[in-house]
Amino acid sequence: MKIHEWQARELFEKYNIPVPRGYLCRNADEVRKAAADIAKPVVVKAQILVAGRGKAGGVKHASSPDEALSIAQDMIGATIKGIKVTSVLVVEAIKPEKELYIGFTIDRAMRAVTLIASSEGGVDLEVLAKTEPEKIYRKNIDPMVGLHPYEAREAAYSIGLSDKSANDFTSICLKIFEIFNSVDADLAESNPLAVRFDGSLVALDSRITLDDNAVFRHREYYQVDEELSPLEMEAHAADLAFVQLDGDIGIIGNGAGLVMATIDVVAHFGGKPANFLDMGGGSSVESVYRAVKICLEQKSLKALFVNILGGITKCDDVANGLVRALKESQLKIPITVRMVGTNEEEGRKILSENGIWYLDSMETAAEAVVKSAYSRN
Amino acid sequence: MKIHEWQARELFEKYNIPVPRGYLCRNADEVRKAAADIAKPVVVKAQILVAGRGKAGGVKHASSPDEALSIAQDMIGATIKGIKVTSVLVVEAIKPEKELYIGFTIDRAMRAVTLIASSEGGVDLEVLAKTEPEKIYRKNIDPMVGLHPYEAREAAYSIGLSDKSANDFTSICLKIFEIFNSVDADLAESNPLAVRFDGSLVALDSRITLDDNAVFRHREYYQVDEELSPLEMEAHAADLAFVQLDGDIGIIGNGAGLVMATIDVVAHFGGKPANFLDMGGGSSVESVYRAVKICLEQKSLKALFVNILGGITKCDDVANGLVRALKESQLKIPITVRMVGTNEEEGRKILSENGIWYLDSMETAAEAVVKSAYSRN
Amino acid sequence: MTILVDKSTKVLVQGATGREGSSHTLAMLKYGTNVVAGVTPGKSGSNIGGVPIYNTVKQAVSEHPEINSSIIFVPAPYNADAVYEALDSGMKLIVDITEHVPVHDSLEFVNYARNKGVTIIGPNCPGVISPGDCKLGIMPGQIFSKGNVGIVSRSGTLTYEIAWVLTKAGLGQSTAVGVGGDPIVGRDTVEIIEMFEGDPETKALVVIGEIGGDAEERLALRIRQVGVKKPIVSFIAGRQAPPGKRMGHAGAIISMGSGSAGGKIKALEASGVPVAELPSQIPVLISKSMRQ
Amino acid sequence: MTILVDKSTKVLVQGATGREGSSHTLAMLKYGTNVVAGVTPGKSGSNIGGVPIYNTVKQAVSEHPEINSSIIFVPAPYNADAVYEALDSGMKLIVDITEHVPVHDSLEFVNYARNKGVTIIGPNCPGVISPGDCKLGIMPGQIFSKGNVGIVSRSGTLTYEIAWVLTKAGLGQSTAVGVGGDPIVGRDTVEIIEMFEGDPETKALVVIGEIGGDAEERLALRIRQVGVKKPIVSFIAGRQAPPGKRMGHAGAIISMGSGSAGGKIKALEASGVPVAELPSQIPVLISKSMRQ
Repeated sequence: MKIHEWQARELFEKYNIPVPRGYLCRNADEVRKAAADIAKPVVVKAQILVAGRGKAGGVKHASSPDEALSIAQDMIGATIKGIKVTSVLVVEAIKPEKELYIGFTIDRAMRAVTLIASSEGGVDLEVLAKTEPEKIYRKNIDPMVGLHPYEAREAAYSIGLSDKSANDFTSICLKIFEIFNSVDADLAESNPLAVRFDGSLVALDSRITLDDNAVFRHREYYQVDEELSPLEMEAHAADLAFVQLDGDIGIIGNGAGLVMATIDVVAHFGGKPANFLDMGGGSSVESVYRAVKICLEQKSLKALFVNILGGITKCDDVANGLVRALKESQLKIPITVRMVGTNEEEGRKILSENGIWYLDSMETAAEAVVKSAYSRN
Repeated sequence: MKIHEWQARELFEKYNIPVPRGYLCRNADEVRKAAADIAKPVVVKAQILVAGRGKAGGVKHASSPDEALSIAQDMIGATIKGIKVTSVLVVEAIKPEKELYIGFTIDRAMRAVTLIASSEGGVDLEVLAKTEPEKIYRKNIDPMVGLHPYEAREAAYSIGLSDKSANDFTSICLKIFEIFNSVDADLAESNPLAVRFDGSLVALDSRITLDDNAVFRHREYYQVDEELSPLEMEAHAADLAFVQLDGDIGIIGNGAGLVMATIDVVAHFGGKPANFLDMGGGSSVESVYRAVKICLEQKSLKALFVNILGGITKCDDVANGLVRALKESQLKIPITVRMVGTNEEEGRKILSENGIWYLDSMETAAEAVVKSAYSRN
Repeated sequence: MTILVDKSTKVLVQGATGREGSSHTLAMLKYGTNVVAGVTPGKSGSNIGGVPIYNTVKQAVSEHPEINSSIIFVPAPYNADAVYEALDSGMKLIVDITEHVPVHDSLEFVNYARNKGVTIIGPNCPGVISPGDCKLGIMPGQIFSKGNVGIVSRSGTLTYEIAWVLTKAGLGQSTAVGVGGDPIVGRDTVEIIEMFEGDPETKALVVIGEIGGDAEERLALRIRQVGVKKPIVSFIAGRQAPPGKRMGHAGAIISMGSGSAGGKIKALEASGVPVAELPSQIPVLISKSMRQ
Repeated sequence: MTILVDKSTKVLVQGATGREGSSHTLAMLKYGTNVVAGVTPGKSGSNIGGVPIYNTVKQAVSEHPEINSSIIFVPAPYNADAVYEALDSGMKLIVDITEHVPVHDSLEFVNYARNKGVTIIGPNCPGVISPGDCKLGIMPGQIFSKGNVGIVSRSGTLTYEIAWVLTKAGLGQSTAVGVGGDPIVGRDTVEIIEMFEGDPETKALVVIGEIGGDAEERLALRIRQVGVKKPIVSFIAGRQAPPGKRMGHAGAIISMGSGSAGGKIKALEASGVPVAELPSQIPVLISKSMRQ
């Protein structure tokens, strides 16, 4: 889960990591006052949870409070990359001598936290990793032990720092690691981390994403993902894994891998899947009901495919949920159900009694659903 | 380093461990007000850093604010076990259904933190350990990993708790462990930890001692050891390890083991050592000077023995410090110096030039100092 | 022989009295799994289908010292504690079924387990089954059949799908392992393949992958570097998945242009591993690869 | 052969440019110890008596891969970090001289080291010397002489005292180990005795104990239970120490009636270990015990 730059910045401040002077503002007048108070050139940064905001006009320099005001008037309320800007961060513009990168992420294969540092900050690290990988310093940190000061120091010397810069880097590195752990982050970085004229360091940007599974420990940061469609938000609120796609065949299944495969198989037979909807394991009648309701809210759906392989999930629960949802929604498109596994017979009995057609094989069912979707047109 | 019960109690409160309602009071009037506010029978507890305060009259029950006032009038300002009472803790008197023990300490041999729990609280654990060791539950906790909730739960069930008491115990146990680590404690305990009528637990007492070596991380708890003599306090302020004994021969040396052995050897030859004074390794001229000055402040000293085996300590530094201190103090008692090791020759030269007698062997020197002390009478 | 579980597996169920825990305790018993005891704090003295319940793992293990494996159904906020309780009680194998375990928790206990030499499967996994011998998981047992194909999968239901296809084609399984759909798992695809390589019962392998991470790419690299002793075929889910979107599993996301199904398929095929487009093609590919 | 250190010991000095660090680097060099490099952050490029200084242990080890041991003079607040830096850089032996190290720090790094199989001596110790071969410590080298008596001690200067008595009596030492005066040390008296038992060079042992803890009692128990292969004599400091008072060392305190010199002497004597009342008696006791 992404959190806003201003929230990450607040965490940096709480841990005494130097950041440029700045204020979070919700209207243009506040921006003018903030710029006047800072009394130096400022940067106005749109607080939206999306990458590439700079290139899309979400980050602008102002040399006077009036200029900041005018930028803010344009920016606040505007839509950048599909997201409405409701607040901006106004910070002192700092001209760095040099820009560094520092960040922590998780290495899946090594089961470790990775410290990443580079003498080349302010650029896209993914690009740098491809063009000049030797400029990126990586060190895996044992999560049982944590980051030792010596490891932060090694990183500092390895990217060519010395004296005050090396000491500042070491200290900032340790603090970002503390933040990384304290909020259950899966990414915490500063890019760029600027070196100033006197060798001191200041974090010009701060970016943190939290582990979705740990949000229950950090409710204060809970954030609706602004990039989600309204329907995706509704599905997430109902605890369903739901992703909208471009097609017209609704897909519901139990288990992420199975639903992904269902989509692939439907596409293989020439269908265009409209969505990914995983009800998860152990779905109740209620969750099946909600899944179908949400899936059917998609406009221009031409067919619905429900693919159930019961393990934890019980086929009779699914059947009951399906029956209830279909009755309420007065379904006008063809539905194909594939249902095998736990309580298969009970489930099929319920479907039969309610006149719902079912199949045994996923592939046969996928072919059938594609046919049913497009032959009606 | 011991900290006061009220400080430990504050830590317990900060970590949401239930404690009886209570106030720290510095005069009798405050005590009356506190008791009136609590509006129940109270206990008045002298805040002194010494064991056995209860039996010495430092803990008294009062059934009314007036009784509390009168107890406080007697207690505050009085001297208990040699220590003047300047404050008392006034807490609600709780009649427990049962008293438990919970504590954490350090197991030297196992290099672990030990969780100790017992269904028999409110008694001296050392005594219980001898009479009914089977009533004490011990579990070593890996300091690299910390205490898991399951370990606290195991302890709770092992001492016969169930339901709400088991849950409360688990939670309190985890919190005391957190405190133990957060303040670098070498002991943190609640004795008794009371079980109330409804099965809930409340910490009737709280006791914490901090690791002396970690006090630099917890300056806010820094506490003068009230059991020290004025001279011991002065020595500690000068960073000297100094313990007063009952005898009349002053002992100074470098290294704790050597000074202990020196005392033993002096006693072996019939001398009565007046003190333990370890200047530590790497003593400077200045620290030797201060050591001698403090040692000579002891009244009725009959002789002084300086035993130096130079490793880090340089004999010439010691000699220079000695000369300076002896000159200033116009020494009136015999001094015996034993000095070998690093820069031995330079040191001896300085001693010779200043007319100070020295020997090679610790045992010869010890015999000599004993003779010098008692033959003068 | 099979890998991870067999007839000698003596099972403890942690979180045995919860909804999932109790129903799968019964299902495992029914399958013939040697479920010896269960644990739920505060429920000592009760039982699930005759399986005695204890307050702590320590208590269970002291009453039943034959226990060597544990399966965990303890909700995410308390899951790590349950894993440590198992890890510190002498288990050789721990199957962690629970989903939504915070990644910082699993990072720590997975490292702790590796230092201790204990095998964790999961979290967020369907478990392990050696058909006919032992089911230590939540998979529907009737779908699997005894045989010589080893399955390793990052998915649950997709594993059942493919096992079903294999079973219908007469290709039984030695062991099927669902490694789990989280970014951090106790044993990953490559490590399970290494176990299968040492198992004489297993003659061919099916790798069921999905988008996200680089487990499949690392497997492909390993095959190129040191080879693999047994024929492998694969199925990768998520060919149609859009980048940047988490597809159900915490680990199933194409981020920064890496972890796509296309990339994985390319890597595997470059290492000589045929990748099926449809589950039904897998039996054919296996038969073909075993003939070579 | 000796224990812990010998001519193959290649030494790194951490905290090499500080007052103690630099003077003991020179003293060790003078003694003939193979001091290869030193570390002080920010001082890379300088040298102490010709020994090159680096910013990090990693840098030192990559320039001098022969380094296998480290001696640490880093002040208490930063000491743990220096120990971990050494532990993670492939050292086999770490001698931690620093005093006043917080016990929670040493608890952690000592456990970490044990899991890693690395030997830590200290903290708050004088180090280790195998006379004539290697001095990895702060003891005055001239007091020691090569021979067959192994010394293990919880004290610094008292060790020198007894080594001096032995040397004057013509009894040289194989290795002398100061385990450290803190409550938590990397290797304790019992463990060092076990090392000496396996060392053919060592023919007799001197155990120098003091009040506090139960290292001597545990040694006595071990001797009663499994015996000891070599004659042991002992000296225990603190017969006159009052209870409840910390005698200089963090670990030297008689608390709750345990850890007194009397108790230790009784335990050792009950196990057949003669305990000297005066240091000068030790050579006599050794000669006697070796004759038996």
